[in-house]
Amino acid sequence: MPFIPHTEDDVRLMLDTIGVESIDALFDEIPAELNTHPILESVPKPQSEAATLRLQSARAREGDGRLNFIGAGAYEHHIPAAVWELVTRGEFYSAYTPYQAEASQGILQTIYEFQSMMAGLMGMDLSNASLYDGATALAEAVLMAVRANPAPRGSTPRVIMPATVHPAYREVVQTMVRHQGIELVEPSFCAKRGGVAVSALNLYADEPVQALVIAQPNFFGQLEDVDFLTNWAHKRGALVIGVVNPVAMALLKPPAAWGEKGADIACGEGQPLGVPLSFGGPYLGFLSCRQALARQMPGRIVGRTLDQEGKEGFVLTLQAREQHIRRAKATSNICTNQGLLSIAATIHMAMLGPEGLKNVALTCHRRTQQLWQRLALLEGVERCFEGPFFHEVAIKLSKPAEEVLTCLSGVNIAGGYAVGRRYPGMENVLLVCCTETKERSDLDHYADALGLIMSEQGSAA
Amino acid sequence: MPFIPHTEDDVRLMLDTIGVESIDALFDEIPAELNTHPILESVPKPQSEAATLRLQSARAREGDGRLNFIGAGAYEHHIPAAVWELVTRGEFYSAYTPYQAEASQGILQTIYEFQSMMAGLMGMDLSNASLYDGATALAEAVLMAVRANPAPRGSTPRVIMPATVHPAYREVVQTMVRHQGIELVEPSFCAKRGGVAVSALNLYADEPVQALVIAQPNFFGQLEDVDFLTNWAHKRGALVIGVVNPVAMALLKPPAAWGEKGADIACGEGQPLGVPLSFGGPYLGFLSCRQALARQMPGRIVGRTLDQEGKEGFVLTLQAREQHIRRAKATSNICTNQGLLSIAATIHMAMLGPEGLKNVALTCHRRTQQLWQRLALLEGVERCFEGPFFHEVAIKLSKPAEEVLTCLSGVNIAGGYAVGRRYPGMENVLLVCCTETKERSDLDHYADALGLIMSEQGSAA
Amino acid sequence: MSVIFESSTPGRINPQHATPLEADEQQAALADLPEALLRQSPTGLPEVSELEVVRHYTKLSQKNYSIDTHFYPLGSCTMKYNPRAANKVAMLPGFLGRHPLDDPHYATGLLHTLFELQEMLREITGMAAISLAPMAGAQGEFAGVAMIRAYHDARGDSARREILVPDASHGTNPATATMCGYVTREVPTNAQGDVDIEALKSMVGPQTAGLMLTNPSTLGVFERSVGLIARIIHDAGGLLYYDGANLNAIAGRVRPGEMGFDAIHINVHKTFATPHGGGGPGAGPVGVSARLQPFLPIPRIVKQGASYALLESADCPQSIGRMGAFGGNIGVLLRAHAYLCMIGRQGVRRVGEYATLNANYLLARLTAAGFKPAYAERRATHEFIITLKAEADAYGLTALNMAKRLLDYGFYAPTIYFPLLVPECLLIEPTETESPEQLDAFVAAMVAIRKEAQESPEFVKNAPYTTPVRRLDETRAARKPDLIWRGPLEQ
Amino acid sequence: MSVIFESSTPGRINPQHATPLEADEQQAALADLPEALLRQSPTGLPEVSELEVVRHYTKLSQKNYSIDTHFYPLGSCTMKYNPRAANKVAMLPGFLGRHPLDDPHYATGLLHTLFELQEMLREITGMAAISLAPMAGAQGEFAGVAMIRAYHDARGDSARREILVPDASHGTNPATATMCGYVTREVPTNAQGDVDIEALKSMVGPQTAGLMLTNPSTLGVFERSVGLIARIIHDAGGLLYYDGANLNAIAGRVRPGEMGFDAIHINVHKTFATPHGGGGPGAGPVGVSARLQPFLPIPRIVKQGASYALLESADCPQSIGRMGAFGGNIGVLLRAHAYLCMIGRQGVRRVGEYATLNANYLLARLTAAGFKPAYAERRATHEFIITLKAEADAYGLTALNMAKRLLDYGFYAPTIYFPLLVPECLLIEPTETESPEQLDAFVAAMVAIRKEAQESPEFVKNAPYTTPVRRLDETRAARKPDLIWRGPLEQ
Repeated sequence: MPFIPHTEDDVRLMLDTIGVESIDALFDEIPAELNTHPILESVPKPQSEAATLRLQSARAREGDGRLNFIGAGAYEHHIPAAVWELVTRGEFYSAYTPYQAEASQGILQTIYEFQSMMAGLMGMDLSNASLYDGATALAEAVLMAVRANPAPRGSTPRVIMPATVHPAYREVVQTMVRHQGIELVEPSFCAKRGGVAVSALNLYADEPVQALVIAQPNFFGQLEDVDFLTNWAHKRGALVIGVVNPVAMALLKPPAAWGEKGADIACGEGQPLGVPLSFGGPYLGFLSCRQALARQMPGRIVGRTLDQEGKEGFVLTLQAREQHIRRAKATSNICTNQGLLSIAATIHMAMLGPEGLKNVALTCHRRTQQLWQRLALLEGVERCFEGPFFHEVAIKLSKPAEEVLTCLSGVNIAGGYAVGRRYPGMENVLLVCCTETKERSDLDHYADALGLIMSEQGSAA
Repeated sequence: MPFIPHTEDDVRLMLDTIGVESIDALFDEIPAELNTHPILESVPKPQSEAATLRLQSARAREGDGRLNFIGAGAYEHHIPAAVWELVTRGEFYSAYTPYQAEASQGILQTIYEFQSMMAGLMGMDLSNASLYDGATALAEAVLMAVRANPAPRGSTPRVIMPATVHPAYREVVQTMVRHQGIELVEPSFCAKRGGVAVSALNLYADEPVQALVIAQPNFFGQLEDVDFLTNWAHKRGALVIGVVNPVAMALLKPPAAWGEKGADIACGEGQPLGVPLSFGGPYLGFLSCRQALARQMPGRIVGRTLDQEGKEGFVLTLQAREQHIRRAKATSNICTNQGLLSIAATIHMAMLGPEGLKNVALTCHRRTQQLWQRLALLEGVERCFEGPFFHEVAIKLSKPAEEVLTCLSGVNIAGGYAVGRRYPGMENVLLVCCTETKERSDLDHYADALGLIMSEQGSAA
Repeated sequence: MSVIFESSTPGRINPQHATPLEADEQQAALADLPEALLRQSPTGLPEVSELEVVRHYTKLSQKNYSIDTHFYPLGSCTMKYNPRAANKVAMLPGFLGRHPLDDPHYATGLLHTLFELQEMLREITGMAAISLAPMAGAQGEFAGVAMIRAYHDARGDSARREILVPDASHGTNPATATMCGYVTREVPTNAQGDVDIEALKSMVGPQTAGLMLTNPSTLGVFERSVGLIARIIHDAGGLLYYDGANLNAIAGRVRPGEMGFDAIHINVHKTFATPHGGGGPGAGPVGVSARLQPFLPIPRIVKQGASYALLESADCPQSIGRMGAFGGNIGVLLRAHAYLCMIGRQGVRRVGEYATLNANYLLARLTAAGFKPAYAERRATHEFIITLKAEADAYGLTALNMAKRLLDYGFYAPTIYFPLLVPECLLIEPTETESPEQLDAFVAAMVAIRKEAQESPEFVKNAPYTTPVRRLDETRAARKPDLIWRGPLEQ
Repeated sequence: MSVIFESSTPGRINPQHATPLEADEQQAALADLPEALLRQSPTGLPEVSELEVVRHYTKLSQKNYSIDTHFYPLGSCTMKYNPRAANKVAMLPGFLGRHPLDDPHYATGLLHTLFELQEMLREITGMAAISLAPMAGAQGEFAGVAMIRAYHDARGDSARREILVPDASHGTNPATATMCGYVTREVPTNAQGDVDIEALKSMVGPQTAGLMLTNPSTLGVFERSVGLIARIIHDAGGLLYYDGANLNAIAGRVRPGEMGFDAIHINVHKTFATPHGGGGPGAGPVGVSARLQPFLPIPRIVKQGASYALLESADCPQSIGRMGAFGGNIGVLLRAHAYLCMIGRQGVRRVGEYATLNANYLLARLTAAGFKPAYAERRATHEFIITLKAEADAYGLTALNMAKRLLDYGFYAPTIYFPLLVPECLLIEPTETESPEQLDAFVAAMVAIRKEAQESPEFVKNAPYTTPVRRLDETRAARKPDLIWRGPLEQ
């Protein structure tokens, strides 16, 4: 039997030891009407490993060789070959949450290093061991901010989450905080610069606000005026939550350095740090904060301590925040983190180092600049916003973006994200991303393909 | 610098410690006229890991998705995914020959298990730790046989290596024993059954012969009458060298059981035991023999022993046979074995077990039978020989095999081996192999494609 | 082992992974970025060579017990073998390199696989529909309870403020209820390990939104009254949530849908052998009865003719919404699909059968060796509880001491001190992938440790001895948190 | 650790890897196989579950020092970092799944890569032509000497029966000469570690087929008289063979072709960082001067227009022939190509420079610490020799004892007792991929061990203490060989 070692002799001896006649007898406490033994027709007959791999290899091959210019929250980066060869070592891959610390120092120390690196990258005092993804990390950050900075008695807690924050993230936050009586407001963006519209923000200038979310870069790839926004929020007693791209942080000012006092919480999607695109998951959310907020932090945290002999070692700590101890009063119901992905991110960051990560960020930006310079020359293509961007640029086309994407797809180019899917009225806007994985010839290829499509008469659909 | 950790500060400090001004100064003993610092134009400028992988991935993709029916010495088998995940663990992958036994028990024990499994599979008393490939293993077996069973003083040692032995193997043996004054004779095969022709063999019946090589299955995929051949040789004082497919040995009588006394040496290509095709290498040769021949065995051998505390452990042993000790008097100049591949083979065999390996062998045979049954129905296709085959069948076509292969290649089928490349006069013979990796639908696909080609008029070339 | 930062040397780089731009390109790149937005402070990342990175994490990995190296009978966590073939499937470049927002026409095969998985889960659970979106069991729980709430809300039945859970439930159950804005009330367990039906009856009413139940329960027994419980809850207008943590014990035999549950999550790492990865990633697909179907989280995968589509919020107006930025932990789901294909339809039931066989065998042997089961009258399911109360009282062999000493014997420890209501408990789950020889060796170790504890209690209290570090000071860790590296720890 | 056979249980199978045929298919499969040819005896393969296999070999792997876990200064073996990217290239499914006899039109890219490697090696060595066919260094040596013989034979110059080698040469040199039908004569080394020129002159003559030389030599010094040696041999009508074992020290700086060599092999694992794999696979491409080109082993890769072809025996009538069943260790060659691309043209020279820097630094520090270099007056190349003669005489700190005790300090041992002419020698090769911190730690360990040996000689003689087994009885292994498993070893 696949993955079951028992021989017939084994079974007989074991049943004898237990004192029952058959395996079926072990289920005799289950009421007969429930013990239905369904025939599972959707599950195939046992396939060999070879057949399984052959089928899935054929299905996987379908998407091979596409040239990807989509970002919108998931970013293609080179991952050093060593990273996943190490991550998938059985000792990491097949371990559980490190409850028995003495037998789990490998994972515990790696997570401690992860926390240290993420805190360093964000400029924060501490970090947890990861959350499900960037969107849920933002949701947990919002809950955390409201716990740490509660609304005055009787008033509804309010969190400002501008429309420049990734729309899917905003949806997830809605899903997750809906039942906590928090008012989420989503002020719109500046049509010219694609950043948070100060006018929209100022509608809340005189009302109590628990937290302001600032995305850097924002969903349109644009850089926000983080200093202004941070100061705005702090002046009004609101905490500041930065939701940032971690690769960009090697180049851009980290949340802790925003404004006069710095953001209070930094979170985001860790996928760009060594995790493959993998159709959207598994990724990892990161969450870091200032010391003062430590005990409001959800999720696993690893701490360093000493053993009986005074040797340094690592344990899960501050568990009194967690559901398995606090139950209904826990900071979150989260239980798993994304352990394996945080190991990947740790190894990835160690491999790149500060210079390497900065080079990646700079090259991403440079390639996107270069791509835009090429695209700017095309008929029917213009920039949607002014001002600085990181590695995504929103371009306005003379045709619907979805149509253009379909044409690009036909020549095996994944051409970007059609902004109109989430922002009504922006149907002709395409969000294009360019990372360090693209060579100059790829940019030319993209520009040529787009140029051809734009020069065609009428609609392609 | 890629793979060099030194910073500028490191270099300065190190040079100071040494007491020289520059790295160049460390090469001051090299005569100036030799110290030429060539510019290496064929070596590219440093490419990033990403660029290297991207280029090679594109080159590798070219051969993706071909349906392979070629055998002829290299066989496509399913390899459990776990095998190479284990083999490429750094502790195996990046270790050297286990000179310091106490720090190399992992590799030493694995090789000891390899030796035990190979000896078991061949029915022999012992096995070495592997050689380069099947062909060189045969060459070493021939040299070993002549050392163990020397020709009478004054006469030329003679080894019979029938034309049913893989032609490339025979070439390699020629290359390697040419300078030892050994006469290699290659009696031809029986036109009807494709086995060693007894009449051709009997030409040497009354002359001194040191050894007879018997291939099972032979190059044409046919099964030899190993009992008869073994007895024939032993009766004439010749040693018997079996060169066998190790997967077939799970089903067929192993060399040690051939004839009345059994073969003396068994060797062959270990690739079918868990090693990918990889365009021909690296593979591994195996060599096993009876106890009496132990000290004539070339290559590394691992033995079990005890440590200071009476605990079992493993060491390289019988090193007095080897070049690093015996120098000019060694049994061979071989130094490396195929360590990593023997680890792969060991894990592969452990994963399959006796039943699994036998199932593979039976399925290979069955699929080949079924393929032949399908092909037998086609116009212009007949079997080349009578009698039993294992997992390759030689078919005679009404067109040149090379032409047919070109046509099959066009529909992404690697259709077999054109026997005429090595056997003049057999230009219309195609050697087709079918392993357990082929499903019934693959056989149909092959037969349909071949049928179409055979029904086309005239030459396809 | 020293932390990676201690090996850092300023200026050490691995240019093969991030070629620096030429100076002029670098200048051009910086030209349009306002200086005020640029980073001025160091990141603190370590500067080490590729070899040092490989060596550091290879050696760290070796300081870790795992299924691939040790028997790991961690109750309720289901540490079974994670087939390597499933990893190979998920790591196929064509899957790994695929952007989640790329044209779905180029992902037909992948969506086909996910749809197949959805159908398999639907049939195995006996529910009406499945969403693969939740990224872990706890997120699946959240989705389930949020759907229960959405259902009541949609009917205007908004007075239901309470979720009931057994007192032995997983901590995630009450924590989830809280996140969904509910008050949790704990239902007591009777002496046989079943829910106290009379107490339950007294607790239900118009305030009851639902009940969360694990069956087999966290006590290692099958909740026999599940049918009655379902009736009581349903009659009171509440819904039933199935915590799928122990589905692996009964899959292919009993279906949560037939037990009367309205919503369920599945821990794919437990039931379908995906790796735990040191704490994740998981995946927590949810299944629902027909009445909850409109509320399933998005995106949902549906078949449309010969191809597949993802339903988003516009298609599912009543959905509780989105659980993550994209469509779930695809790589984990691919592994679960591969596993299901390999074990096949017969295998699904066999998994629970052999897990149960192993658990009952191990229980029988431990009982025969004098250890005390928490529920001696009951059949073990795929796991069971031993209480060391007597041993702890007599010679200090607490569950913790037993756990630590087992590490020295080359076993990971069972779950200890959960469920909370059994004193000095070991929750032991051998799983179906372990051989009887391995179980026998575990019994021998337990017996040997008890003997050690009887003869020299102090020795066992100071275990472990052979692990990379000795027993760690958890109190210090919590009182003087050192959560990121700044230098050596003060002694 | 127990051997895998001890875990075997009759009837335990992993059907996921080899589905049994249905009974009727099985019968049909057997129908045409004569019973006399079928196997009757057991194979003796172990019967273990997939989990047991994974666990067994994962744990075994952990009982092994390697570059990925330890500093490994094994002189003459060049244990440098093996880039994982090179492994990824070689493991690309499109390369791994390719049959060697498939239509070469579908292997244009692969042949392109191999041809590029051939060209790179040609330029690095300064030879006229390269064959990638030999599967290891020793096989490359065989090819080289066989070509020398073929050359003489082709000219009818068949009285040349002798190959000269320095007395410090690798054992493969004389062994290879023997396999090529030559008699070996050893040329003595002078006190400075160079070949004794006068002795050499006295040994050459019409019987001289050639000389095999490693440069830098096995003594860790550059053979300064190589130009003179080449003249002496060539003047006598012999040819020069370059044992490429130490090419890594000078590649990109000095070319064997310019030193006057006629044939050369390259150990790609030493110079181009391919893995050693616990003893193989290697690859041993050979390079030759123009006069030996016709004799190169087959197959050879040539460019024909835009594509590539393999030359076989019909195309190369004077070739020494075929070295293996197919075209060489392609997977290893692909790794070497990837490595060369990543280090780039500047990197080739840098490898030797930093290897030499590390060696001279380590030598300087060890000398300063009081250890005795074998050739104090000479510059170290990429490796160097320390002799422990004094320490051995004074307090029993032999090279062997030092080696074993180093294992306890977390270092693999240097090469010991080679070359044979330096007593109690350690041949130490740090390679360029190690950091100075690592070298400093090694010096500290050597110093600490010497102190231990001075204070308690017995303690060091009984090392190692921390390895999976203690010092092993090699004499017993050779006297009572136990080479395959039949049961427990008698004590």
